[in-house]
Parts: sequence; structure tokens; C-alpha cells
Amino acid sequence: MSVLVDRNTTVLVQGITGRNGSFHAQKMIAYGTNVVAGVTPGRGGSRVCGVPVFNTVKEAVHNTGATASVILVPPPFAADAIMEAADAAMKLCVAITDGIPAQDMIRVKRYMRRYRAEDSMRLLGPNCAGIISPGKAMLGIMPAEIYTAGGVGLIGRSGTLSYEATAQMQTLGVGLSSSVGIGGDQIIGSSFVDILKLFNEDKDTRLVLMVSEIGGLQESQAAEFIRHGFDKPVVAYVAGASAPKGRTMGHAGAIISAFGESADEKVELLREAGVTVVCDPSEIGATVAAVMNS
Amino acid sequence: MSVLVDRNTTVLVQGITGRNGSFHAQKMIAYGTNVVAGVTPGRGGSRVCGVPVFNTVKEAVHNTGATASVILVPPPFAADAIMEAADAAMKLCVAITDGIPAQDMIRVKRYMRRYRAEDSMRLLGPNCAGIISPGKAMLGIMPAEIYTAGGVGLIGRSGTLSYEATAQMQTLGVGLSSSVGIGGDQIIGSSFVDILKLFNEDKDTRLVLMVSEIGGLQESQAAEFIRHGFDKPVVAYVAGASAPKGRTMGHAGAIISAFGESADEKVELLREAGVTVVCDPSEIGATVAAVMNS
Amino acid sequence: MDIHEYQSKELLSRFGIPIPRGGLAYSPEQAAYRAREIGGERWVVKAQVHSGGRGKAGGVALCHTENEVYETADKLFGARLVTEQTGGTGKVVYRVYIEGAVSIAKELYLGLVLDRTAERIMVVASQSGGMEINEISRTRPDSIIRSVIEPAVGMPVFQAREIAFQLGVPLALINETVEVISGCYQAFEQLDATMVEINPLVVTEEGSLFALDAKMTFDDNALFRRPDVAELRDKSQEDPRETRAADRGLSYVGLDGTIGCIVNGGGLAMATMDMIKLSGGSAANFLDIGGGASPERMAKAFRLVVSDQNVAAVLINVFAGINRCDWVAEGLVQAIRRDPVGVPIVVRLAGAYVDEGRRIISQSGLPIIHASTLAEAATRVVKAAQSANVANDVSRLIKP
Amino acid sequence: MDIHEYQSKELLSRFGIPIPRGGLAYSPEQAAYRAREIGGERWVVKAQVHSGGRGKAGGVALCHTENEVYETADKLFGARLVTEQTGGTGKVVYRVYIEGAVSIAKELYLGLVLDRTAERIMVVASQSGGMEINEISRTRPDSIIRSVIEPAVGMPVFQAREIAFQLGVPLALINETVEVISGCYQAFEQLDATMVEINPLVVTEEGSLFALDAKMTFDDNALFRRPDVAELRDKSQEDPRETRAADRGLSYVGLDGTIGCIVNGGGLAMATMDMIKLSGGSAANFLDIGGGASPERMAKAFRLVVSDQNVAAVLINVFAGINRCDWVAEGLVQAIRRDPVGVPIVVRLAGAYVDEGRRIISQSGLPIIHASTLAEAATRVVKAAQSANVANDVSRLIKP
Repeated sequence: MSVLVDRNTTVLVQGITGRNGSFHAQKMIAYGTNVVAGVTPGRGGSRVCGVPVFNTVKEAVHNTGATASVILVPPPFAADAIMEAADAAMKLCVAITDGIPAQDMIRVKRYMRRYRAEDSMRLLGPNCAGIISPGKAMLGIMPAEIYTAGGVGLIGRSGTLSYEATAQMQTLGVGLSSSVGIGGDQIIGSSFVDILKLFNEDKDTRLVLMVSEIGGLQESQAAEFIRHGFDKPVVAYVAGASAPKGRTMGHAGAIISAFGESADEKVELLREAGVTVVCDPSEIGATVAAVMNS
Repeated sequence: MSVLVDRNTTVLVQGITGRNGSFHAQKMIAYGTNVVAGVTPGRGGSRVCGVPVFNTVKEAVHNTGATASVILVPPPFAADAIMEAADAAMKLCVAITDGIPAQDMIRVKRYMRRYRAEDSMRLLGPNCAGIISPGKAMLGIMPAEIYTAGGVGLIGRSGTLSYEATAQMQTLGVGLSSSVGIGGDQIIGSSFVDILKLFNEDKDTRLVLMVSEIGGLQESQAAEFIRHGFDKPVVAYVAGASAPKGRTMGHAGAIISAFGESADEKVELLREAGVTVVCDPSEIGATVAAVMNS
Repeated sequence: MDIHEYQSKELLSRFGIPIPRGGLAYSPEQAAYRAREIGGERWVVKAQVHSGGRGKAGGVALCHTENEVYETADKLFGARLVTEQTGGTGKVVYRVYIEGAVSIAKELYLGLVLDRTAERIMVVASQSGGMEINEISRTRPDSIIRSVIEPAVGMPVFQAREIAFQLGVPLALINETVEVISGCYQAFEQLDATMVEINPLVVTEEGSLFALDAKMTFDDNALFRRPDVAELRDKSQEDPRETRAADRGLSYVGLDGTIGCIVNGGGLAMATMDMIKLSGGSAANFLDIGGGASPERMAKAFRLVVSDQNVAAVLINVFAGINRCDWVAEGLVQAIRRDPVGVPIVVRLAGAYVDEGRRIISQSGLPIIHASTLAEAATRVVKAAQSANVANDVSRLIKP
Repeated sequence: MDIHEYQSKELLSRFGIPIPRGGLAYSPEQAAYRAREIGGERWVVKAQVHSGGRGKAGGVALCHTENEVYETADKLFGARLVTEQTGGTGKVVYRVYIEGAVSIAKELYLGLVLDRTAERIMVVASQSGGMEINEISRTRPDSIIRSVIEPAVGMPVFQAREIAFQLGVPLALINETVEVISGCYQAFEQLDATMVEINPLVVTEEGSLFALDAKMTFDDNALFRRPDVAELRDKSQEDPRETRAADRGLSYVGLDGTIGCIVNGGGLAMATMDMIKLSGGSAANFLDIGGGASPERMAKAFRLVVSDQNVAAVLINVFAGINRCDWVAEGLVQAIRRDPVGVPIVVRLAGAYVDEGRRIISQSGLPIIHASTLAEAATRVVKAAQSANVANDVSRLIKP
């Protein structure tokens, strides 16, 4: 098993005719992902990477039954693409695009609330590497060769740091059930807590690795959740312990800042919740292996 | 018993210092309604009709525990007043104001959806006469003397036509559990179906009278609801059988019009649902009395 | 509130909707001058009246010379155009719009309207525009594109694009069509419209997109904050009685019967008309004096109703809640004292200050017929109207 | 992106926020001239640098004569202002703003900021503005007014009114305060701001309301659609290295250490800095080359990093997903070939096209130190930097 995607997931690539879109669609297909369609307005009727291209997501869904979408369109149009996916009743949307304006994401999140929770599309990202269930399906841009199947569920805010952790585990023979990128932006579709819930239900996941960083209150919420409702061991690394305090103009940011945004505070909160926190980023893999075997 | 309001309902009047506001607040108080506060921005700290006036609804709620609001502010400011009531967690808001722009009401309805259904404020109106539970409380502008307590639950789109029906019933000794004005505008807070559900649960209500008119699909939805889930006898009158077809420019209105908007179609749908439909508006009272006694 | 085609086009063009070159004329001379200004070899001369269906009614003509433009305009000015939407009396042409003709390859339909069930703005569109839309909406309603706009975020681009693709415009015009749809939504929302309609939206043989005809109507309740829209009002296009009523803050609709009605509240007004009909009469108008009517407003409403030559009797039916019966009575007595009328008057008062109201009427000594109930009021006014009609007929018989 | 006080005021005044009369000066002469233009008897001369806390740092002065304005401006121009927000290097003053002084009765605080937890815009406000806000937000955080704006409908008037009443402004200024709060929200939303701050918002002794100081920052991701905001950028206020990085589409933050870093992805960049610190070194910068970096971008990043005089060694750590290791290697080799450097370079490549990347480097024959893992890379670069520093110190000792 795995979370969110597997061999049967039918995938649509929005922006498939772009340079990035076609390159990564090709890699996903090569990995074995069941990519069934692409969408680029005005390019309907053509074929790219062996799959049909449609003008709108609804058309693509109607003709191919796609249920998951990968967003590989440029930042100015990405928010609209996510809303289009939501309106076409996709189950999952993986937004790779980096650089979407914050107010566009406010709008996207507001738009998604028009659907009932149970019908609502799950959004990963934006600004994430995507999701992979090793050996089953890859909806993203990660280097596939570092992923082997196994018992670790990975949740990462940063793509490349997640690769780093994954490669360390691979060296030690530790594989993944699924690796889920949740994205590095301020406003994102799914949080650590959202994905922890999924891994809690997934039989094949024996341990969860949180690849996190400074800023925001997500880790604090995750710690709270783990303390009260999570059954599996959790390992975490928080990047940015050595980062200098950000310089901000004015006072508004400082006023609304809360306990739990710095690396030290996050580490403290996660430890209190029973999480094994790694301090040395080169020891992530070894720590996971040790906890798995303990 | 009664629906929505009774002796214990603590009432706030928004716009209490206006000519209309103070006049009707006085009449509500004289009726025995538990009016505890008024709101007019900038008039906080004064007293009108013997109750304290506050600058904001939240302040009024904080100081007096009001749970129901009556909106008696002019049309340009009424939508904002309704949203303020919703944001202050009022349970009930009775919007008397007539002439609120349609797009303001779209905004109000959208705004109210930010609350979970169970926490959400119930809105009556706008452009309604209000609600009265005879002998208990009046939140509205109706002539109190025509209302006696009894077993009929009245739901009316038109205020004065509801008075007409009420007066006819009074002459025949038939009283009301509650009379609920839902308002005559295109976009309103509560529909026939919403209030039918309440009367279904109310022990003292033995029969429901729907005072309705041409336009919209509310009666068609009510007929559907009555057919499937309503246990008590229903009498209805649909005003406008003799009204000429409205003249509209263009085709858009005609394209979106549906079966169930004309008086004849409403009568047909209600009859099919087992509702006793009155055709002569002077016979509303007599028909209700007959059905009550049958 | 309705406005003219040329005004709608002017407003919509501010929101990026492409319109053909055109100009307004108040005289045949000006029409010919406009044609020269616009240039080209073919012009369309269009009567500006508040109605659709002008083409079938002879209000739109294609002209090939400036002279033809002159003559067509000359015929239209002052003519009364009767269309399927104007009702029998029609609308008089005081303004004519001259537009450069375009060669039409395809006629589409695009409309935006407030959908009261969804409580949202809805886009309706069709590949079959122009005169066909009537037919299509009856025979193949499923072919009509409908799309409801989520007010929380406005119209996302993808939604307009979906409509554009469904409209089947050429690929090169997709983006422009998206801009037209988005522009109409912006105009609807920012101007407090209740309807925006482009019919037809045409694709020309040269591959351009144009709004060939446009209609907009506006929310009367929102005119207070749209002064630039409010001033577009053309009273010549409205029933003069309705105009006078609107100027006085009353809601009035002229009808064809003989009994003038003054009622408070739309529902009761309709019920009163229903009751008059059941009693064998017919209403000359629908008039709602609204809430909180002063004696002055009541007096104005009364004068307005009796100014209608068809009125043979008047029924005043007021069930006061937010109104006051004494003010209604006072206004009525004032109006009759200032300007006595020859038709019988039936008054039914109930609700707030009813005793005071009845006292004012009885103490006035005026020959006003009293009624206690709706049924009584209707019966009496119908009877009074019939006697009045008989008297009238008799006097007509005698006169010549 | 940050902008100056005077620019923020200019923008906010378009949204109805009242500001005192003022004018910008690029020279002391112009400052004196502005004072005369503005009129009155007292002026405030304010250094325009991208930072708060200018008052305490001597960047704001009250002047009573035009001559005083001249002299104050003269002192400020070219000075380096070090405030609590600028960091140790401070900011150089190139522009000065002259403003008519107002008599302050009360100082309030008003800020709008993107709240990432609520995923909404949040208003924060306080009765204690000016310099007090720092103190208050630490000692009495509960006294701070916080109000989150529902994006579905924007900011309703009542919400602004609630804040205005909580701010305790005089009754006569409630409506104006409501307009200031609504105006700030409009500006935030329509200009894609990430922060709008008025501190202090003052009530004058004459009973007027003014934004006495204003700050705005903007969403870099949205500058593409706000060209009029983008052009307000003043590069003189930014770390020149950061400016060059931004001009090249790189994300760069200058730090005080000796190891230059080039990494892809913010998270990995931070982890690399953490690792360097754990290995006993310290980073000279944070540099994220982002996704899809071309050889050219890599080359530019490299030149930027080595242009820093403090850099004693460079670590390149790339784990390629959307990037390509071969492009990174190629860019690096290009850059070194064109412009040889004297500092040791450690490269760790992993992920997409890693073999090709490693081959390019080994075939180049350049003295680049290879590392397979993050730990190895950090250890080697720290060691290399220490040797380099020693060599450096030695050469310094020898030179004189």
C-alpha cells in the first residue's frame, strides 16, 4: 500500500505542451505512472508524450477519466489551473509550480472551500517536488532512481532536502511507502497534519519522516497531532538552525509571530511530542534506520 | 411552543436611533418583546426606548447577551449590518429593510457561509415584516392586534398579505403559533422549506399556512419537501394569478426560467403534494378553519 | 432600469468588449453625417428603443449609400415600434444608431443574468445566436451553455475559457472571447446590472469578434451608488404613468382594466387584483405605495391613478403595519379636496391606526364607500365601476 | 520588495489615506526649497532608507527654519544609518523627505500583514503607536487588536468600524478611520502587498487624522502584474550582492562567514549551512539557484559568490530533480575557465544526470574537490577554508 497515488491513479498533466511539462510528463510515464491526458488551452486534439491533449480539464476528465492532476504551468496561470482542476472534480492536484503570488493562493484556498470536505480535491504544494509511491507511480519532478519501496512515509516541505534524506536512507537499504512533498510556500494545500493522518491509516507505513524547516506553525500543529492521535514512530529534521533571523521592515510581522516558528522551538515541541529529532542533516538516514530497527 | 422566538429571546435592534428604528423598537417593547439593546455606530453610550445603545453589535452582545437582531437600517447600509450580526454570532437576524441591492445580498449570503451550518445565523428577509409568536415576542413591524395565539404556523413572502390572512383567521377565532415573514426579495435568508422544517418540529403547530406569490422556485421546492417529509396539513394561497406576464428585455431571463414560477404552475405543484390551495384570497381564513376542524 | 443598445455598447466597450464603429443620431441629417464619419460602404441603421426583436419589427435596416441612411433614419424617427417585447402600445423612436456593417460568419449568444435559485450570477451562452436563440431555448434547451459564477472569487479565467471553447469560436479568437466573457462579468458586477446580453456576438468573415447588439438592465435598488448609470435613463421609453410613479417613489405597472388600485405591499396588491378579477372586474394598474407612506405620497398615488382615463372606480386597500391608516386617509382626503374626481372610491383600511383612519374619512363628508373586508371591497368596487361605466356609456350616447 | 516611506505614502494616499504635505529632495538645496513649498513653521526632515527605527538612529529631525532644514538634510545625505532593523552595515541615505510637522495628540498603530496560519490578510492595530508598539507587543500582547479578513467578501465596513472604535479615536474621526483601514486593505489587495503599516497613525491636536509614517512591502512573486510597484524599487537600499542575485533570478542572502554556498532549494540550502556549522565552519551566504538552472545561471551564481572578499572556499551542493547535474557542472567549469579563482572549490552532485556532471568535472582537469555525501562535502569545504585562511594569513604576514 501507499498513500494518495498508486498504479491505478489516472493522471493528467496541466501544461503538458510546455518545455517543463513535456519533459516531466515523459519522465513520469517512463516511471510507469498512468498518465492518461494533458491539458493546454488551444492545443486540444494534439498528442504529446503519447497522450491526448485537451483544451480544458473537464474535457480531459470526460474523455479519459483522469482523477489526479499535476500542475506544470507558469506561475501567472497556475492558480487558475488549480481552480480548474478543483472545478473538474479531480481527487488530487499536485502543484509543482514555484512562484505563485500569495493572494492567488488565498483565492485558490477560498475557492476550494466551495466544495464539501468529502468532495474536495486534495492539493499538494504549490512549490513542491510532488508525490511518489516507489515502484507504483510518480506525480512530480523528483529523481526517481533514489526511491525504493519500503516502510517509511516521508513528508517534506523542501524537495531537494527530501531527496537528500531519501538518498541517505537508500544507501542504508531503507525504502519508502510514499514520499509526499507539501511545498515550501507560505500558503499550501496540505499540511504535515493532513498527510500524517493518511500515513496513520496506511498499513505499509511503519514510520514517518518529517523533513521540515523554520517558519510557520505547521510543525507545532503536527506535534500537537502526534501527541494525541498518532500511533507510529516519527523522525524529524528541522532545517535552518544556523539561519540568521530574517530582516523584516516594520512591526506587523513581529506582532503576529508566535512560539513555534524558529528551529529551536520546533525541535522542542516535536521532542515533547515524542518525535526523534535529528540535528545533523547527514544523520537523517541513519536515525531513521536505527528507529526502524529498534 | 413556537418557532425561533419566544419570551426568552433577547433582542437587539440595529438602527434603533433612526425614525423607523425607534418607532418599531417601542412597539416591540410594548408588545412584551425582550429588547435588551440597540446599535447605532457613534451613538454608543446613549439610551433609546429605555435600552442601552452600542456602537457595534459585538459590544452590544458582550454587554447584554442579545441573541436575535432586528435590522432597521437604510438599504445602503443594511447588508453590512446583517454581516455584522452574523459575525457577532447572533442566532437570528430579522432584516426588515426593503430595497437592498441584489449584489449586496449575494455578498451577504456568501459571507454567511463562512460559518458552519450549526453555528450559522438564521436570516429572515430582507424585505419582510418580521416574526411574531403571539403573546410571546414580536420581532418586526406587523400590527400586533391581529395576532392571537393558536395552532397555525404562517410562512409569508408578503407582509401585508400575511396580515390579511391573519385578520381573516382572527375573525374566525383561529390563532397562530408563529408567523414568519421570509421576505419578498429575489435573494432571501430563509425559504419556505427552511421554515417548514421548524414548524414540523413544533408541537403547538397543527397546520401550516403558506402565503406565497408568483416568481421563483421556492414553492416548487416546498411542494417537493412537503411530499416527502412533512406530517402536518398545509394550506396555501398563491397571489398573482391575474398578474400579466412581466415584460423583460432580452432573452437571458426567459432562458433560465423554469417550470414552477407562474401562479398556475405553483398551484399545480402544491396540489400534487397534497396542499389545500385557496384560490379566493378572501377565503384564506375560512379554508384554514375548515382544514383545522376536519 | 433599461438602457439603449448604444449606451450598453458604450459601457461594455469600457470593459474591453469589441464593438463596431458607430454613432448616435437625433436627426436624419445627423444619421447621414455619422455614416460618413464611420466610413465604409455599408451601414446598419438601428432604432434605439428599449426592446429586443427590433429587427423583425422593422427597426433595423442595412443601407448601402449615405442617402439610404438618411431616408431610413427619416422613416424611423417618430415611428412607433411594436415588437414581441414592447407590448401593444410599442415604443416611439427618438434616437437612431448608425453602425458600420460587418460581414457575419457566425452568430453566437452570450447573456449574464441574476439567477435567483442559485443566488448567483449565471452565464448563459449558445452557439446559435441572433434570432435563433428563441427557437433554440425552446427546442433544444440542453444545448444552452450555463455556468454559475462563485461570488467568493469572481469568475476565474478557466471558467470563461470553458465557455469560449464550448461556443466553438475559431482557435485564434479564444482569448478574445475569454476577454469578452470576463468583461461582461466585470461590467455586471461593477455596475450592479441585473442582465447583460450580447446577441448576436459575431465572428466576422475576416475573423474578428464583435458585439453586434447589446442590452443591459440594472438593479433599481443599486442606482444610488451608480450615478453614471442612473443618468442613462431615457424616460421617453417608459410608460409615462410608470415614469411618474417612479419619480414619486411608487411602484406602478399600467394595465388594461377599469379599476384603479392603490395597495400597500406587492403580495396584497396582487391578491387584490386577483380578488377584483374573481369579482368580475379588472384592474387598471398595479400600484404599491410601499412602506411608511406619508399623506403626501398617498395623495400623489391617488392623483396618478385617477389620471388614467380608463379608470372607472378606485379601490384603496391598505393593511397597515409599517404604514399608518390615518396618513393614508388624510392623503386621500387632501387629494380629493384639492381636485375632486368623478369616479366612485372604495376604501378598505385595516391594521395600524385603523380607527383614526376611518374617522378621518367619515368626518370628511366625502362620498367614499367604506369596506371592512377584502371580499367586500372587491365586490363594491366592481359594482361601482360597472355603474360608472354604464353612466359613462349613457353620457357618451347622449353627448353627440 | 521594500519601498521608501514617501513612496508608501504616495501609494496609500491614492487609496484615501490622509498624509501631511510633503516633498522629496535629492539635495540640501532641494530640501530647503521643499520646506518653502510646503509652508508652515515646522518641518520634519526624514532620511529615506528601507528600515524602521530611523528616529532612534538619528534619521528624523524636527526643524524650525528653512536653514535648519538645509543643514539637517546636508548632514543626512550620504550618511550610513544603522537601525535595529538594518543590520550592522546600515543603509546609505540618498533621498530625504520633507514634511510639514503636525501637533500630535495621540499616536496609534495600524498594520496589515499576510497571516500564513489563517491564510488570510490580518489587521493588527493598537492604541499605543509610535515607538511604544515594540514594548506593547511584548508586554501586553492581548491589548493588540487583531482582525482577520474573509477573502470571499473582502473587508465589510462593520469590521473596519469595530477596529476604529477599539482604537478609541474621537467620535468625529470614526468614519475617517474606517476609510483609512478600508483604504489600507484595498491597497494591500490591489497592489499585492505583503505588509502595509502606518506607525504612527496620529490624531492631531486640531482633531485631524494623518499617516505620519508608512511602510509597504510587496510580494515578489506578483511584481509581474504590478509594473508600477516594481519600478519603485530602489537598489541603493539593498545589499549589492543581493541585488545582483535578484537581477540574475537567484535567491541570495549575504552572511558573515567564509564559506560561499551554492545550493538548489531553500531547505537543502539551510541544511547545508547547518552542516557547515556542525563541521566548524560558517557560511558566507545563502544562495538558492532554484529549479531548472541553465549552465549560464550556474556560472553567474558562481561568479557572484566568489566576488565576496570574505569567501575562503566554495561549496556547491546540488541534488537535482528539476535541475540537471551536467548543466551545473558545465556552468561551473565555464565560469572557472573564463575567470580562474584562488579559492578551493568542493562539489557534491546527486540526482538527475549526476554521472554526466561528475564526468564533466573530472574531465575538465580543474582542481575541484569531489564529495559524495553532504557530510563529506561539509567536512572538506571547512577544512579547505581553514587551510586557505591560514595561507591567507601567512601571505598577509609576509607581504609588508
